[in-house]
Amino acid sequence: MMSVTEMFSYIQGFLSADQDIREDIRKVVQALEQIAREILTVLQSVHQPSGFKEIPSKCAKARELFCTVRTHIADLKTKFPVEQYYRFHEHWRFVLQRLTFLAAFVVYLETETLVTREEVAQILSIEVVREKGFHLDVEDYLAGVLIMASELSRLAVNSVTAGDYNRPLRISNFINELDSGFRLLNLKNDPLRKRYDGLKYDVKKIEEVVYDLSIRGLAKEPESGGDK
Amino acid sequence: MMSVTEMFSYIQGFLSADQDIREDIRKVVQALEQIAREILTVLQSVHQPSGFKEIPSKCAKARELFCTVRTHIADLKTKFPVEQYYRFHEHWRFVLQRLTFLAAFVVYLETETLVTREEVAQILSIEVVREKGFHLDVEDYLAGVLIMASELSRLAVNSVTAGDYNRPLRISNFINELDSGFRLLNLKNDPLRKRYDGLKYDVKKIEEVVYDLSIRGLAKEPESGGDK
Amino acid sequence: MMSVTEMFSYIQGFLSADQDIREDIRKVVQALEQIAREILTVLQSVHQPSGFKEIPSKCAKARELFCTVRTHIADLKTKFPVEQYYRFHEHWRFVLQRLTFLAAFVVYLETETLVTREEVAQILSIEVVREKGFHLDVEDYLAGVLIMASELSRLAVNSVTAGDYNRPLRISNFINELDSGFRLLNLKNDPLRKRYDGLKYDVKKIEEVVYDLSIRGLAKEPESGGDK
Amino acid sequence: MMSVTEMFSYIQGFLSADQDIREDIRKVVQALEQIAREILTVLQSVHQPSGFKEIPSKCAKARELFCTVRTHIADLKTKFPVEQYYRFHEHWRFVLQRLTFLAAFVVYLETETLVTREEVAQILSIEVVREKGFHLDVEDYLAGVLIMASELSRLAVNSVTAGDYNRPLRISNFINELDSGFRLLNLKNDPLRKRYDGLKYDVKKIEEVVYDLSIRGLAKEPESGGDK
Amino acid sequence: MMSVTEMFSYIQGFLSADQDIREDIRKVVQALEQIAREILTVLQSVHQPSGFKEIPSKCAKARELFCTVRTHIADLKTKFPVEQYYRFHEHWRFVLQRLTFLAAFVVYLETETLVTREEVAQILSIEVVREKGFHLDVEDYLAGVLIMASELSRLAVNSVTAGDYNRPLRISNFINELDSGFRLLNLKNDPLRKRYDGLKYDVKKIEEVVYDLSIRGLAKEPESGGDK
Amino acid sequence: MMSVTEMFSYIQGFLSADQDIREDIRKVVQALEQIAREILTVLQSVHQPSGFKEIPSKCAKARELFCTVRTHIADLKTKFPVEQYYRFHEHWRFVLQRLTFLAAFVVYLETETLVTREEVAQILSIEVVREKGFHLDVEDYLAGVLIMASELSRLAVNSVTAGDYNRPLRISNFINELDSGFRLLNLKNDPLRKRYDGLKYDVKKIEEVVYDLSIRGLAKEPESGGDK
Amino acid sequence: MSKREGEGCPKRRAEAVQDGDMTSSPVIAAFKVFQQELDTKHDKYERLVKISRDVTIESKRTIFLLHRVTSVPDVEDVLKESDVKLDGVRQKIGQIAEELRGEDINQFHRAFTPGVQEYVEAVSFQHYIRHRTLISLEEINARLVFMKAEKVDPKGSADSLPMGAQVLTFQVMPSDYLLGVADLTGELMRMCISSVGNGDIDTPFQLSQFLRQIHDGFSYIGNTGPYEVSKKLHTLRQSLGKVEDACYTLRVRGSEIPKHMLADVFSSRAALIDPDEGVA
Amino acid sequence: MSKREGEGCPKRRAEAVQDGDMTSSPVIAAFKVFQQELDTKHDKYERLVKISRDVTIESKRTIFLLHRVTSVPDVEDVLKESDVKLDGVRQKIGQIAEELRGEDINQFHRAFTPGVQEYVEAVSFQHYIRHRTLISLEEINARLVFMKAEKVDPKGSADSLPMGAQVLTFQVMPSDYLLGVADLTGELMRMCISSVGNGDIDTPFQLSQFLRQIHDGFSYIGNTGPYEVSKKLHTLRQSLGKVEDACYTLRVRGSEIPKHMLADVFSSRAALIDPDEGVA
Ligand SMILES: [Mn+2]
Ligand SMILES: [Mn+2]
Repeated sequence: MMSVTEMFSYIQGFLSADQDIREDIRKVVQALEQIAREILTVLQSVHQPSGFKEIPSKCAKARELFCTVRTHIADLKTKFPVEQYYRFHEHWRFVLQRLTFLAAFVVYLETETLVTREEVAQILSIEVVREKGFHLDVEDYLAGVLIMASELSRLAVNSVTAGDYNRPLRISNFINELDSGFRLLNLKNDPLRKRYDGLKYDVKKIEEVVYDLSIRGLAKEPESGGDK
Repeated sequence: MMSVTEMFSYIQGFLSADQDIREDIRKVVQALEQIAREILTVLQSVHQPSGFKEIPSKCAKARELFCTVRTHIADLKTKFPVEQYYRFHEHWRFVLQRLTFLAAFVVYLETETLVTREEVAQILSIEVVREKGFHLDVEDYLAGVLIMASELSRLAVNSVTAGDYNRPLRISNFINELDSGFRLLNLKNDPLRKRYDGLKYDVKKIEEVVYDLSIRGLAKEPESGGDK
Repeated sequence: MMSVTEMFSYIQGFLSADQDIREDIRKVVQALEQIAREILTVLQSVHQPSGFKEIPSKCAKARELFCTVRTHIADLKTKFPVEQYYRFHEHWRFVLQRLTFLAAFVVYLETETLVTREEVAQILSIEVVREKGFHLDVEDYLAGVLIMASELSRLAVNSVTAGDYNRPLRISNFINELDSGFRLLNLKNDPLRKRYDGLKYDVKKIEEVVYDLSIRGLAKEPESGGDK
Repeated sequence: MMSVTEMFSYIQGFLSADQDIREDIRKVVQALEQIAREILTVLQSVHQPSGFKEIPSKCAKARELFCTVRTHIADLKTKFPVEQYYRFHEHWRFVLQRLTFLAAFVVYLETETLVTREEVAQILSIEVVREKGFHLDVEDYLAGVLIMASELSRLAVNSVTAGDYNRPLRISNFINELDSGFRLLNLKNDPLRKRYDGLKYDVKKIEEVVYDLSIRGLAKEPESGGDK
Repeated sequence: MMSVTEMFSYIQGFLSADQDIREDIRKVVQALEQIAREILTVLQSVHQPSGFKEIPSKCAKARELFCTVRTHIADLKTKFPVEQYYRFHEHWRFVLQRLTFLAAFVVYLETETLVTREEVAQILSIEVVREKGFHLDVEDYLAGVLIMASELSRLAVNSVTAGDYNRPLRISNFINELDSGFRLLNLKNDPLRKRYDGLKYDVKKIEEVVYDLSIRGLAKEPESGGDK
Repeated sequence: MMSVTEMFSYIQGFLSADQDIREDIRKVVQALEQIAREILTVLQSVHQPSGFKEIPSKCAKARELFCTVRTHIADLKTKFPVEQYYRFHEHWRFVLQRLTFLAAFVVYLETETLVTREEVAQILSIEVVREKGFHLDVEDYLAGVLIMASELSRLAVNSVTAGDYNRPLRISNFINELDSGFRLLNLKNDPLRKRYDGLKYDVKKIEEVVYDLSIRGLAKEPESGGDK
Repeated sequence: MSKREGEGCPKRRAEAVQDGDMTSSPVIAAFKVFQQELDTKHDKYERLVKISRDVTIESKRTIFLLHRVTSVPDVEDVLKESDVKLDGVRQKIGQIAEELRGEDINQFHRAFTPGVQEYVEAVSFQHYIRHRTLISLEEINARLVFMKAEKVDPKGSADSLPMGAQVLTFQVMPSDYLLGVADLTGELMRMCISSVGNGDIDTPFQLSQFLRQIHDGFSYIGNTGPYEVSKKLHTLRQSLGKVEDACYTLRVRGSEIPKHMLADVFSSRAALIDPDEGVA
Repeated sequence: MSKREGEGCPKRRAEAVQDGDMTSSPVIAAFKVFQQELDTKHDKYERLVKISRDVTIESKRTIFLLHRVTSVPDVEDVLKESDVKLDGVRQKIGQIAEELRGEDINQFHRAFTPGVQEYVEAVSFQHYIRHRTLISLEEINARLVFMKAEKVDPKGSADSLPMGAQVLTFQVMPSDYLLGVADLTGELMRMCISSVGNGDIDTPFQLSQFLRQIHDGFSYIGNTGPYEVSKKLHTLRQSLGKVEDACYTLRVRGSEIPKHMLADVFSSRAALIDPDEGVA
């Protein structure tokens, strides 16, 4: 008779521990979301007419804030056994995608190149390979990149408003390359697939901007081939 | 057996009273919905090409109708004990958000500023602080503001149709400011969060209007650029 | 821009405070749920064949655990302003119904009477009248009583299994009285109504138990038969 | 534009009228539900051991209460144009089935016969034939009869408890007859069909009661065996 | 036993009659749905780039098909007693809304005015006033009009694609008028309310089309602008 | 352009044909249900105290009615291509199970043996093997047998009431053998599985009857082994 | 705690069974047959589910592959690659046909319908890209004719058709065809948006015509089709809306071509206005 | 019907791609890696789903087999047969473990959880029949230790552990254990009803005790467990009710044993009241 009760106490032990871990994780994730919103606010200014010159300083500011991100992530890592990453994945998945987006956006603004998974991992101070520790799942990396793509389509529009007629063409080339990359993937009917469907609209929007510029003779073919 | 019967009779008293209160509230809320629709009809004309000149008169007309709103709200307050606000909150929550939207829209049309919670409370003749009486819950205020944001994106579009190329730029600045404001909030509440997610579509839509004006040389940097 | 930012910072203060309150409430409620489950485990032993003799000791044990309940509820009361009871009602509604059920069950096991709302309030150390403080809503009281009714139909069955042929008759009388009581109510509230519909199955079930005993000559008319 | 507005104002007239009618109907139906519950309480006592002798007086009391029912129904009839019975049918359908059940139960208790639709109509002071006015739909009549069947299976059980070993046999015959009757029907209507499926459980339950009596030698073949 | 059997046989007569009526109605309704789909197919060609010139001929063709509709409806009327309209309402409700939509669409394409309930009734050869016979319920009329509104927003888009830059402006005026009309109504009915909520998306969509035309100087203020 | 339209007409042809077939099938199935109810009414009399002697005549009557069944089934077979049995299976599945039950019940009453699938097929004038034509699916056969099992548990109860103390023991042996048979099967979580779960209750009920008889010394061990 | 009161009753089942010598009972014998029949059916069903999953996955991958046509220089390469993939899928469908040999296909329909629908989607997508027309049910079925798999050894094959007749066919049901085509419209919409993004202007207009036809076709069928079609109709309508919007945008922005570029546009237009546009 | 206005825009993607020599682009190279990573994961997931389905089916069949214990003379035969079946299931679980070697098991949990739950149900049912106790999570896991499958050839095995250490384990998650045990209660209820039907009187009382303990255990866990548990709690409660009703009926009818039979009953009771009843 004892054994059934004992068994359930034993299982209850597991469950409580699990709940505690989740509670801890939730708190850190909340802090991460807060800082992610702050970085976003910093970067949003690039959409302002006046914001274009300030890109370098804004990126520097963002990179500073990523220090805090790293601290929180370091904290997060201590909250659960490393081999159980996917057990709690849902908790940080969303914020990690946001942070990837922010890192990718900073890198794009700085160098107009696609951030690699390695670079994101480095910016967040996490791993690329699961075996090595808290890592960046490839689907989360891709989701973050897709968020950036949609931000870039917005940037293309606002660049024109700010009088920068060259940036949209560079963005167009960049996004086209990204699109070609995504076409290589076999996605399931999951959120990533849905996001990827959105990329087509971003590409379309940018194409329309480029078209608007070109019919007005405002587009100069960027020196594209070289600066990538 | 007597006592159980007595007790249940007594309880039935409670239940009936509650049902009567709810019935009363429902009736006043219906009247409020009716008048809210009327105010909306008045304000809708600002979307008409011809409506732009009439903004002041339409706002005045709307402000008149708010008198009736105040009467109904005064009536509503008498229907239940003031400390039980949250017990019946769901009944008037929706209409209060609509009225906040209408008040915010009127104020925006008049002064192109964001209505404060205090102002809304004053227009509706209710309190800001819960302790003082029937008040405007902060989440309902925010919901009302977000409804207005989406109305403004529509207004930006229709301004252009009406040949007013300046208003969209002013709206764009206003909405960006609003967006930054909301980014300071750590929203949990599900319906509010969802509404807020809609804000970024409004921001984007308005940016595209400004873009359309810019690329055609129709946009002049509004004079308001300085006062930020 | 300053003013909007300031206003939203100020609002964020409100929202955080609200979220903190809810977080605090959730924690206490969780503790209450834990202790409620423990009381339930204690009381469920009355369904064991051997458990009948132990009813007094089990009730005593349960009453001891209610001390902890009171401590937690006292704690709960400190978490929010008392007039905002209905704002946060949903958080503790469920556990309060469970605790009412447990209190009602203890009282029934001890005295075979229906616990009054006053008694429950006293056991939980809360108020009956809303105006006086943290109270037991009448619908929650009724829900708790209905949960007990279904537990009693199970008890009637298991009493027979344990060889106690008298208890089912007493339970039958009690449940019939309860049923009459509920028939005085004009229930609107959907979940409560649904629960009440379950009561007639409990009544029927217990009547069948009494029938089985009667036809085998095992039922003696309980002494309480006279006072109706 | 005028004409559209006029037309819609005109339509609003229609809609308001409809809503008012429904509101009125709802109120009368609520009163009917209240009195139906009262009649039920009166009749419930037949399940009590002591209640068997009181059947005639309880039936008389119920018949008195049916006067009030008739008053309310007379009121109900005035609330809407008679040809629109089916437009508002859903509002009173449920309570009419309950009242049919109560009428059928009274008649059964009095004469142990199946109430006819005509009798129910007379008790409720309504029509049988739709053309003549507010009537009792045949499906509602059948639903009411089925509710009574399940009440009779309960009565069979409680008769035994009360020491009346003869009634179950009579109920058994009655229910079998009813079952045969229903087997003549080709039921399509879903809720009615579902209720009818419940009848076979009632039949079975009553057969088991008769069995229990037989095997213990408590059953005497009722004298009614001949008159079929 | 005889009497119960007889009664149930008699009741079976009622039930069969009802089922036969429903079966008959279902068949006619099916035929109506078929012809409604055919009319729709005819009218949908107006969305084709080439379809705009053919509007008159397509409307003529649709009007021809409405003859068949009238024949079927005439047939439908014979299937049940006219006062029992609401008893069987659910059977034809859906198709009647579709037919109203189609009639409204034809009338709009022909004259760019809102079909009145009288006109729809005439096209379908039914009554407006319930008392006079098989009629068009006001809510069904409104539902049909709302379906058309959404078809018109699609038409506005496709008009532009087909090179007709004037039609969208006329549609915009029409839809705005419709929207004002609906704002006069106090809708309760859930499905209708939901449909109405969709109208604001149609309004917005069409405004954006007009905007796109305006900003490119393609929109000429329609001549109807004056009479508002 | 033509081809898409043609393709859909072609498919529509398929669909219409399919619908017509289903309509035809439904009608025949309705007739089958009617006759099945009649057979059931004939056989129900065996549950009556007086009905036991009439078993042979009732079985004969039922067998006569099976002639009509065969006629209808012959008709059913003409309604669809024989290889598409499972396409329309759902339409007749239910009635075929009922008919199997009735056939099995007749055979049991006549010979107290389990009808074989071959015998049912013969009684219904259909095939056992799918390849040979309209056949009896094994799961439908099993479902029909299970319905009979539950009828037999009822018969065991009523046999006792009728004073036949021997039949329950024979039924018990029969049902036990059936139960052993079913235990050999691996069922999916489907309706058959659910029905089979019901068999356990039938077995239990019969066992209880046998127990009741044996403790009273009323049960004589039937000559079971031999008469099967 | 419970009295053992059961001794009064006849006997335990276990004993009863022993007595009755159940193993030789005709009932038991019959149920052993049923057991085998049911297990065989369930096993077949399960095998079909698994093949169907494979068909689904490979068809989906083919669709992804086909979407590359809007971005690669050589469309033919992609089409050829998709041919290879679809051949693989057809082989799997051949396995389904094999399982269904001699069966009533409707009995196992639920097991393989998801896979078949996805195959219809993939193959009709490929067909559209190649021919700009809607593949017909016949055309689909024509490619689902399989030569007998090699496993039938000489010994067993005597009872089947004499020689060379080792042909197996799979017939897609009209409902599966419809459902597959309904899903196709989603892929066409995606292709349309991609085309706009890639500066391809003809494809969106062609696609909008084609989608409109399919939409009208489904409207024509209405609710007479299988239930699942009605559910997909909403998505179909949304896809059509997106495609129509895209064409609208192209038209509206096209209206702004400055005067000096118009000459160019019309001349290049003329050159492209003819060949296989009978489709659209 | 549509003007070809696209010539003004930069160029078609296809050309752009050619220019940019996409094939050597680092972006494309990276995405080729992603493609492989994703496909590998999806393929593994799909294989796990299929094995899980097999595990489910075989576990269900084992449960059906085990239900025969209430009706056959020799329980041991059935148990032995179920051992063989469960060994087969365990081999399948070994395949799952093989697939999960070096992976984060949580990543693929959804793929195999239905099968594992059903296995827990089957193995705990067998354990109850044999020992009248609840199998523990440890006991379950202890039997899910596998020696390395033979496919690793000498050549490849160098990089793994030196020798004899080719051990692979599978750890059932506590939530899967709980969900399996929740389902077990349904089978126990069926067994209880069957036992009554077969005249076995002890088993129902034992089962009711056991089920009550499990029920109390689940009540104790309450809503702290996984969401699916709460859903199953209702069924569990119903099963307990059925078992309690059955015991009630046994008791009530037992109360009627005529005086002259009582002696018998008590003597036979005494003989059966002792051995391994420590369980109940
Ligand atoms: Mn697809
Ligand atoms: Mn199970």
